[in-house]
This record gives sequence, structure tokens and C-alpha cells, in this order.
Amino acid sequence: MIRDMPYIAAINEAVYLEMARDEDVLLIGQTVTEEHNEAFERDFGPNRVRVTPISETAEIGVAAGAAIAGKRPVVDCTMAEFLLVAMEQVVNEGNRFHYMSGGQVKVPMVLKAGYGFTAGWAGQHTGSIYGLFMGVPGLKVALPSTPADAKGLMATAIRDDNPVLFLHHFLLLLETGPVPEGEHLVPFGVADVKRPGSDVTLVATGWTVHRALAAAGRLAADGIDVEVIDPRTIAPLDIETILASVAKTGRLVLVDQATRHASVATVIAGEVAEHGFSSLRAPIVQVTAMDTTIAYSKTMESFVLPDEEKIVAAVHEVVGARTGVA
Amino acid sequence: MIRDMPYIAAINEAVYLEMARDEDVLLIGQTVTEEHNEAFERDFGPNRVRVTPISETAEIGVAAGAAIAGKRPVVDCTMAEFLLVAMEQVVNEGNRFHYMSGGQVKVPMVLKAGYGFTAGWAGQHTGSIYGLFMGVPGLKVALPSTPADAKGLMATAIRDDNPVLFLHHFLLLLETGPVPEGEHLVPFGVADVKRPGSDVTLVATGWTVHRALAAAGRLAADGIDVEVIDPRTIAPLDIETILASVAKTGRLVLVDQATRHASVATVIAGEVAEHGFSSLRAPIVQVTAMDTTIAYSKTMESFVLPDEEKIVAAVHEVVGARTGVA
Amino acid sequence: MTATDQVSESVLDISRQVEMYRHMVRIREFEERVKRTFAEHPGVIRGHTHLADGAEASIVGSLAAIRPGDQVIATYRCHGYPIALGTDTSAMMAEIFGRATGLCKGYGGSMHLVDLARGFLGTSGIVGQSIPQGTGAAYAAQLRGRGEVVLTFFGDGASKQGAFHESLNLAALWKLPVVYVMENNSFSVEVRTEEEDANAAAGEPLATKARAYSIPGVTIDGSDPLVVHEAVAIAVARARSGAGPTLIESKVYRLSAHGNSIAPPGVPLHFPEHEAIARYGDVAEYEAAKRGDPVPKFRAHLVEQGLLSVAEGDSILDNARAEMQRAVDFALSSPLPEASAALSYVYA
Amino acid sequence: MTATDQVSESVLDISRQVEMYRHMVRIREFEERVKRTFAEHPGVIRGHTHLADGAEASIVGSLAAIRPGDQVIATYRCHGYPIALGTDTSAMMAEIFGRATGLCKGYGGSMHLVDLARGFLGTSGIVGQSIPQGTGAAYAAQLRGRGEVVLTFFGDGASKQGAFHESLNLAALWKLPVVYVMENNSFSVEVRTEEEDANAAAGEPLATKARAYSIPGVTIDGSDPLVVHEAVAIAVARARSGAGPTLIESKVYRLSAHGNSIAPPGVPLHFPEHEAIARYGDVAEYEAAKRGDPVPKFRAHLVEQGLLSVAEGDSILDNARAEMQRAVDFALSSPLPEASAALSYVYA
Ligand SMILES: Cc1ncc(C[n+]2csc(CCOP(=O)(O)OP(=O)(O)O)c2C)c(N)n1
Ligand SMILES: Cc1ncc(C[n+]2csc(CCOP(=O)(O)OP(=O)(O)O)c2C)c(N)n1
Ligand SMILES: [Mg+2]
Ligand SMILES: [Mg+2]
Repeated sequence: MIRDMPYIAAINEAVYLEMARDEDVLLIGQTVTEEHNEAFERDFGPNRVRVTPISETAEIGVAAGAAIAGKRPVVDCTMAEFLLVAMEQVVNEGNRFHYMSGGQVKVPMVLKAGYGFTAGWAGQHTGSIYGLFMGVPGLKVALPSTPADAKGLMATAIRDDNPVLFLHHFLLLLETGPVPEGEHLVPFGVADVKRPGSDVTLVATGWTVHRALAAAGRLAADGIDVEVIDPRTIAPLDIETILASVAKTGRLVLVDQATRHASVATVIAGEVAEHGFSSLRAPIVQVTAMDTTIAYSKTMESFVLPDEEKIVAAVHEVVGARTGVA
Repeated sequence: MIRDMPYIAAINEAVYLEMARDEDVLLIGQTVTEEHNEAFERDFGPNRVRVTPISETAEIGVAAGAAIAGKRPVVDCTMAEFLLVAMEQVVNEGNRFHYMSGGQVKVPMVLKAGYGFTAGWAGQHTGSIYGLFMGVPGLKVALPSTPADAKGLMATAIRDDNPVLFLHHFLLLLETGPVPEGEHLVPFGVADVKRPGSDVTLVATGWTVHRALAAAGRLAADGIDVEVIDPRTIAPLDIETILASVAKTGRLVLVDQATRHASVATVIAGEVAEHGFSSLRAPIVQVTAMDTTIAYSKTMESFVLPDEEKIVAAVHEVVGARTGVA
Repeated sequence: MTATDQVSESVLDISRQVEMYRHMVRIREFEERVKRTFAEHPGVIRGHTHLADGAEASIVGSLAAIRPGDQVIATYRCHGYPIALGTDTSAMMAEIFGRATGLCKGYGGSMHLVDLARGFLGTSGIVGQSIPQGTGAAYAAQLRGRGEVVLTFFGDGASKQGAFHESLNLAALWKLPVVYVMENNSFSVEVRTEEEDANAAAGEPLATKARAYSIPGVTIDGSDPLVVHEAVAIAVARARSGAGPTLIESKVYRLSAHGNSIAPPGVPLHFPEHEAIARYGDVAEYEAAKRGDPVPKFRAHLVEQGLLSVAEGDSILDNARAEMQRAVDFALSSPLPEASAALSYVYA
Repeated sequence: MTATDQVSESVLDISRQVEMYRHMVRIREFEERVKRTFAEHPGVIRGHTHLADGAEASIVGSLAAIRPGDQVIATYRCHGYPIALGTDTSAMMAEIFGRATGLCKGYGGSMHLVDLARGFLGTSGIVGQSIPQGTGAAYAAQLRGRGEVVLTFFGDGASKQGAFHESLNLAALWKLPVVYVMENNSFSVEVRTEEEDANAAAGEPLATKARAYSIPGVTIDGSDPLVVHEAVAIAVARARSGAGPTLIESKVYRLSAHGNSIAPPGVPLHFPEHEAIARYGDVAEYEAAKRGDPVPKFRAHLVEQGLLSVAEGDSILDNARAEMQRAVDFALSSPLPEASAALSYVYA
């Protein structure tokens, strides 16, 4: 059965079901016994559900060590920026152990954190810093945009034998959507076409998927049929689906909440400029956040973020672009 | 006067001259009184030259605090990976303080570290992880490829009022080249055309600049005239020079020692696919490291790195590419 | 500095004690207005806001022990320090309301107040990360050689971050002029200290951690500004003399919740109940803390000692309330920043 | 486990003492061959290699205190542990020579030995970072509930990393079955401990840091395997019993330089002189350390106690040399990995 439920509840449901299914799955973090999370400790006990001190390096290192030793820890790291105090453990330890040990060691752990809290959280808490984790060998990264994907990607993350960074979007926490009951797995490395279309390919992740869909709706009124693709995982990144779409539309706009040079957008642009070049009829346009820290004040915060207007303008730009080469 | 000197000596000369020029410049780090570095402590004293414990978070945080309070610290962080244990201090603190304080605070500090030590240093010490620091608002990043640039970029870094990450390449340390005596400043955000050419634009940084130049030499014999550009700083990134070159050549190959999705190459590809699209006569081809941790064994290490052969092949590919659009 | 100087510096004359009380009241009234704003002007304050109510004695007692030229650094829970250092409360309120007239022109917000001119170097919103920065400011002070010190404030939870450990070791080694004031309010958000700190779990004070750095560590009653002042003054004198850092564990009880609710779009922000009640149902604990409220307690002490009349006390309160009303009025009537101002100050 | 068990476990019978000596000799001879390789077969070893000579007594004494099912984690200075755990030295040498037949198939190299089957979980080349990982393995052991423990080895310098502090606090709080063995060799590369550690600078032992976590901290003579064994056995018993972690500061002196030279392309790798001489010109210190060399010292003790004859001692040495010759021969005659194998094992 499919019910409507909030994004955050869908994530928790996945963790809960996996914990019920496999007693090696653990849940640790600073907030795991907080309000709304009581079910975990109640049903799985204080051994498998543990509150950690404010010590991210220890939390993540402990998770890696427990994973080497056979457990499958999920670490709730709260916010993406908090990973930065433990960055070495995220990008230079557990993700390399399988390789460095010649295949002896496995490190199945999930690091869950929120990002993109552009709601007045100011300079140090609002980043869309997933770009930092792309291109890191051995690390997988999921960025769900809907409750169903959030549930399915979390379940897949927990079953994966590699470290997975699961980044949920803070501005989507209470957004509701249909979510399948029971086991629901969304495969990694498979982009989802959130809206089919034939004129322009629009790729977006997380919160910007919804901005892109809204823009697509408006553009439809102008007679422009936009296809909206959500990669869902950015490592692995499903370039094939994007290339297939561009082969059809010839036009690509990339939307990203990150700053331009730390974005998924730039990575996709690079792939398509190499592997989809012959399909392109217009420049690949990126609609990203501007290159600033996020200011506290709403006027300034909104100014630097991608939004519907900017997406619509970019699509008009690529549709209006003259085709071909000098 | 211009003398030949090794890359590492040129860097040290810049730090030395800036320390002699401005008593607010400090030098701290774990190795600052090591062999070959004796001159610093001897000439500037133990107050301005301090050995730090193996505590990168403290080292960099201390530098940021001293900078807020009016000093201009240079932190020798030894190796890029060691920054990861202090990543939060590198990308989410000092780089944001000028902005978050509405312009009150300045954080002039230089973080110096080596990267790319693909000489058997294995999984955790060989990364070309500069991609992590691109697109981070408020942070500048220099990647010198020659002794002269190394000296000039270091001097500019020390005089800059923002945090600067100065990443030198370990495989270049003892490479010699001509270096101007006395004050020598290389501006940030100004790419250098290391070799002019008209058929293909080749962009590379650090150690790959020399691979690119060697490839260009070989290609000249095949009658292909390659322009080699070194951005020198990747934040700010001089896209204009690259666009001007592509406007001339119509073909772009990007060489990068980083893994593809964490590379400068992908960022440049994204910019050119948007702003230089109409000049392009061929796909933008990236020659990057393969998506693996670096193995210890030489056979495997070499296999995944960009090299002359791969660059030559990529240039032939873009030259042979059919022009235009379907 | 001689031992006599230390003692004389730690005995405060009447006017300074009253002044301390006045600052405590000002901090409390400021925080009350911030809290009320969530109800009275919904949407005006954004993001996450952390109040200093309950810590006034600790803040004011500490800052009474320093002199001009000294510097202060803190965390996201940062409203109290600049008030006591003389920062204009209207500019502070305007900052918290995100206005162009704010202390940081609307860039920083509640968590990131900075007043460089008054020695308030700023904050980090990331737990523990301003500790090395305060240590670095102390390195700069040591190099200046004018005997200036830096007070570095942080919470009990921050001592669980590696940054704490690395900084104290380095400061001890370099004999830096820094005083580490840990405000132990028994909670990290809603986690009780004994749930996350091994010293606390073993019934030992958190100041025990000083042993790991061979520096003095003291635990004090942070609800009494005179006690705080005395302990901090001794530590400051030690720092000024070149003998190095001290760790002070100042025991306080925050009287509000950790911060306002963490609300995604559509959910109104508000200041929830204290975690002792909301999470642990421990009304008795919270009521006891209320009875120990440092602000009325210090007033009672001053009155009892004949240092403050009831009328003077009332007038201090009235003035503080009027000041904070002006701050709110100023902030509300100030413009929001131009949107495009977002592109200024990215680089210095 | 009762007190009597503890004592009996800490009294080692003759055969175990001789066995310990044998492992010490094997480690020493392995490291000697690694060192000689730089001269005899230049280019065969790449990157950075860190030897355990001088720490043999500490390593072997520690590992004699654990039993099958227990686990071990360490740093880049990692050759000693697997040898004592029974790992095939030919596979180890082949790994250090970068061969396809290596313990990690040539992926890891000298700094990253792993032998999961024997409980050697691996290493981190980044200072301090395996400490939380060892702590996590202990969490897994606690959950398994079979009384297994984890020994976590690291250097004195590593106690300057935040990871050390965060891990010990967490382990103390969760009463994890982990023993932290800090091998204090008085140096971090070439920095002397008292230059970078505030306890050391104040003349206090580094084990003092245990106070910050309210756990036992002991400082022992790491050059005597029986002393080490006893201290680690007590800590292991404590860990098994559920009482939590112990910090053991084991004082050793490394007899080689920190590591081989750090050489960019074109400069031949070699093993330089010890920093006491190369950097501080302190020949006397180094000579004294040589006189205290734990390997001949333990041999002399065993002979003196009548537990080992000279002939037995010689045959242990001969066997070890022959074993290491076989290891070198095996490694040299083994093929390098296929280049394209670089693309295997990226993901599990
Ligand atoms: C590295 C990091 N982890 C987690 C958080 C989330 N967080 C914000 S405040 C806080 C509690 C800090 O407690 P304490 O240091 O005692 O200060 P208090 O808020 O009690 O004054 C936490 C966990 C953070 N900001 N930074
Ligand atoms: C985070 C980090 N900083 C610096 C280094 C460089 N480094 C490698 S080993 C070492 C010394 C470590 O000393 P110690 O912990 O005492 O171990 P020892 O080598 O003496 O056994 C240093 C500084 C590193 N690997 N990681
Ligand atoms: Mg607290
Ligand atoms: Mg050491």
C-alpha cells in the first residue's frame, strides 16, 4: 500500500524497517533519542541505539570501526556541516579500506545529515556542500528529493557494503508524498525522470527538483516541454539517463543549490560536454547558488539562491539560443 | 636577476622575504624548524616561528584567531590530507568571517600543504584533493606549477587579506626553474599561457602542466599546435583566458590529477560548455585520474594517473572529431 | 602583577558591583525581548537563536575581570557578552531582526554577533570551533607583548570536541594569555552532561580535564557574579603574568530551552519549554533552577548588603526595559538589506 | 574474571616467555630486512616506511595478553603486530615490496597492513584516526557479548589529535572493552614530546590524560615484555569484565629514524640516522637507548633465569633470519600486480 507521509518520517521508516530486519544495523548520533525518535530506543534497545557526545570524529570513526567488525551502523550526524569536523573520517578512511586491504575489509555504514537549511540559519549552517563528497573513491552519496525516494534510498544505503552519505534536505523535512509501505528499495545510480518532456532537459537535486518542476509547469504554458531529471544519487551518478534525455532535447539546464564551482551541475555539464556534445544545440546553462556564504537576512539569502524565475529564464535562454557552431 | 632554483626553495624564499618585510607575518606548523628550514627560526625568532603539536584543528584555528587579531600567519600543514582533520576550520570558519561580520573582520592567513605524492605513498597520502576547496566562498586556492609561480603566488597569498590555501605539488619539489630575485608577485586569478598554440587548448595544473607541455611537444611533431594554459589559482579561476583560447582553437582538452568528479577539469568544462559553447568544434575531453584510491604498487598507481600518452590520445580525439551538430 | 594586586583586583567596589547588576539586568531584558519577538512579531527572527538567560552572572562576572585591550570570543549563544562590553543593543537587536542597521548589517544574525571595536571577536556556530580561534587571538596578544588576555567562552558540550583538547594543550605549551570559561549548564541541547561526559558520569567535575594539560582547573558557582569575578580575575592575572591558561568550569543553569524550535518552512518558530521539563518531565529541577535565578539573587544580595536600594534596583530594571524597547523599535523600523548586498564582503 | 585469574594470567610459563622472545626476534629481523632493502634493492620499496625496532617488547608483551577473538588496530608503524599475531611474513614482505602476492595484494603497502582473519583490523596513516576505529571495533565486541577486547595502538604524538580525546571520552562513557596502548617513543617525527605535549613539558607522564576521562592511566617500561604483559593483562581483564577502557603509556625508544627519507622523484630512498643524532646531535642519548635495546635485554634475562640456553637463543635468531630471507626471496620473486587491477576493490 502507498500512504502519504512526510519526507522525514519516510527516512525514519526505512531505518526502522532495516533495524527490524537485521540486528547488525545500529543507530547512533547526538539526536537519536530525541522527540519523534523514541521508537528506536524503545524497540531496539540502548545497545543498538546510542546517544553520542558532540564528537563527530569519534562518532564516525566508531561507526567505521564497528563496520569493519561486522556491524552496519547508521550515524545521524544532524547537519552536513558537522561532518566537516570529521571530514578525514568521511573521505579518507572507511571509504578506502576495502581497496587498501585488497578486498579484506568492508565498511558498511551510513552517514545521515541534513543540508541546505536556507531559512535564516546563516553562514555556517546553510551549505549545500555535497560537492565535497563527489569524486571521492569508495564513498556513495544519496540526495533524495521526495519521501518515497528518501525511504528507498535509505534502505538501499543501509544494505550497501560501502560507506554511504545520505543527505536529506532540511527544507523538505515536512513535505509529504506517497510512500510505499514495507520494503521499498531505490537503486543507487539510477536517475529518475520526475517529469517527461521533449524540448529541454532540466536536471536538479533535492529541494531544487521542486523548483524545477514548478518552472516546468510555467514553461509548459509557454509551450516549452521540459523534462525534469533527478539523479537521486550523485555518486554513483547516472549520466546515461541524462545523455539519453539530451539526445532527445538537445538542450540542458542544470539547477543546483550549491555554489557553482562546488556543484553537481558543473560535474554533469562536464560529462555532457564530453559525451553528449554532438547532441547539444545550445550552451549548457547552470543555475546555481551565487558564490557567497549565505547571509542571515532573508533578502540576501533569497537573492543568491536558484529559484523558479532564474530557471525559467535559463530555459528560455537555451531555447532561444542559436544552434550550431561558427 | 633571475636564478635557477628548486620549486621548494622558491616557496621558502617567498615566505622568508615576506617575513622580513612585515613583522606580522608568522610561520607555524609541525615541520617549520626542520632541516632546510633553520633560517626561519634563526632570523625571525621563536615567537614568529613556532613548532605546533600534531593538532591541525588547533593549528588552523589558532592561525584564524591570530589573523582576526591582526597577524598574518602562514601555517605549514605539510600534506593536503592533514587538512581534512581540520576541514571545518578551512572551509566553514575564517573564510566566512569577513562576510558574516558585515566586513568587520579580516582573516589573512595562508595554509600551505603539499599534494599529489604519487610515489608509493598509497591510499591516504596521495590525493589531489584541491577540488574540495573550490567553490568555497571566501577561500582562495593557488596551485603553482613552476618555481617562479610558486614564489610569486606565495608572496601574493601572504599579502592577501583572505584565507588562502597554497597547495604545492610533491612531485615538483626539487624541479628547478628560473626565479626572479627579490620581490616577485604573481597575481591571483590570472592564468598563464605556458605555451602558445592555435589548434587545441590544453589546460592543466601543477604536475600535469609538465605532462601537458611534453605532450604538446610530441604533438607539434604531428603538426598539431597546442596551447597550454595553467590557471595557477583555481579560486579565483581565470575563465576569460581559457575562453579566449578556445575562441581561437575551438578545441579543449583538460588534464587533471584529481578524480574526474572532484577535478578542476570538470569545473572548467562546465564554464566553457556555457560561456564558450559557440566556439567549440569538438567535445571537451577530460584526462583525469581514474575513480579509485591510489594503490601502493607502482603498476596500479601509474595506470590510473593522467600521462603523456593519454593526453596525446585526447588531443588526437578532439582534432579528429567531426565538427558541428546533428 | 603581585599577589596584593590580584586580591585588590578581585575586591570590587560598590559602584562596580551595581554596574555588574545593571549589565545582568540588561542581558536578561534583552533576551526576554528576543524571546517575546517570536510571539509578538512572528517571522521577524529567522533561523536558530540561543539565549543567555541564566548565565548573566557568569558572563558579567567574567567580563568584569578584564580591561580595555583584552578580547572575548564565544559561541552561537552570544548575546550576553557584547551587551556587557558596551555594544549598542539597538544594533544587536537589529542584527537579530536581520536589518541593514544591524551590528553585522544583517549578514550574521543571532548566532554570529561581532563587535571588533569592543574586542568581541565573534563566534562559531559549530561546537568547539571558536576555542582554537580564541587561543590564536591569545597568541597574537602574546606577540603584542602588552599584557592583554583573551577570554574564550564555550559550553560543557564543546569540551567533547577535539578542538577543545588540541587548543588547551597548545595554549598550555605556549603559555598563552587565555582563560577558558566553560559555561556548564548541564545540557548539550537535551543531552544531560553525564550522558556525554566521562568525568561527569564518574561524578567528577569537568574542570578535571585541565589535568590533561597540566594547567589549573577550577569549578565555580556561575550564578554568583562575585565568585565568578574572583576566579576569572585570578586566571586573568595568571595569564597576564605569562604563566599560561586556566580552565574555569562555571556552573550555570540556562533558564530557556536550548534554542527556538528548529522549524522547516511553514512551521512557526517559537521558544519551547526547557528540556528539563519538555524532555525529562523534571519540573522540580527546573523550578529549583528558577529559584536560584542569578539576577534576583544578586539583587537581593546587593540590597541585603546595603549596596543597592529598592528604588535604585527598580530604576535599573525600568531603564533596561526602556532601552530594550528602544532596541526593538529601532530594529523593527529599520530596513532589510538590499538583496544585492549579498554579493558584498565575500572577499576582504 | 576473578582476581586470582588475573594474577595467574599475568604469570607466564617458560614456554610462553620463550615464545615472546621468539616473536621479538622475528619482528627485529623483519625490520632489519626492510631497512636493508633500501640499500640492497633500491626502488623496490616505495613511499614511506616506519619501523617498529625498539618497540618489540611493548608489542609482543601487549599481544601476549589477548586471546583469539580479540582484535588489534594500529598506525602506519604497523609491521610488528601482525608478525606477533601469526601473519605470514612472506606475504607481509611481498606487500611492502608492492607485489600481487602481498598481504593486501599490493594495494596497501607498508603503512596499511591488514590481516582480518587474525584480528589485525588495519591502520590509518593519518595520525590519531585509527583510535576511534579501534573504539568502534570495541563497540561491536561489546554488542557481540562474548567478552572480546580490542587493543588500540598509537604513538605519543597521536594523543595531540582531537580524535584521541573524543574516543577516550566515548569509550569511558560506554564502558567499551578497549585498551589504549600509547607507545611513547619520545618523538613525533623529530619533535620531542616535551615540545608538543603540555603534560610532558610540565614533567608529568602522558598517562595523566586518563584523568580527563576518569579512567585508569598507567605509565610503564615498554622495554620489558613482562612488565608490558602484566599491565596490559590487567587492562584487558578490566575491559573484558565490562569495566571499560584503560590508557597505557608504554615507554619505548625507536631505534631507527621516524621513517625512510621523504624523497621526490629522482632522489633515492634510504633509512636515515635517528633524529636524536641527525637533528639534536645527541649521540649519548641514542647510545644509551641502544644499550637498553629490549631484544638482547630480554634474551639476557631469559638466559640469566635459566629459561633459555645460549644455543636455543642462537637457534631462534637463526630461524628468524632464515624466515626473513625466505620472505625477501618470496617477495622479490613475486610479480607486480596487473596495472588494471587498480580498478578492482573500489567498491565492496
Ligand atoms: C560540531 C557540531 N556538532 C553539533 C552541533 C549541534 N549543536 C549546536 S549547539 C549544541 C549543544 C552544545 O552544547 P554546549 O557546548 O554545552 O553549549 P550550550 O548550548 O549548552 O550553551 C549542539 C550539539 C554543532 N553546532 N556543531
Ligand atoms: C593528521 C596528521 N598530521 C600529521 C601527520 C604526519 N605524521 C606522520 S607520523 C607523525 C608523527 C607521529 O608521532 P607519534 O604519534 O608519536 O607516532 P610515532 O611515529 O612516533 O610512532 C606525523 C606528524 C599525519 N600523518 N597525520
Ligand atoms: Mg551546555
Ligand atoms: Mg612517537
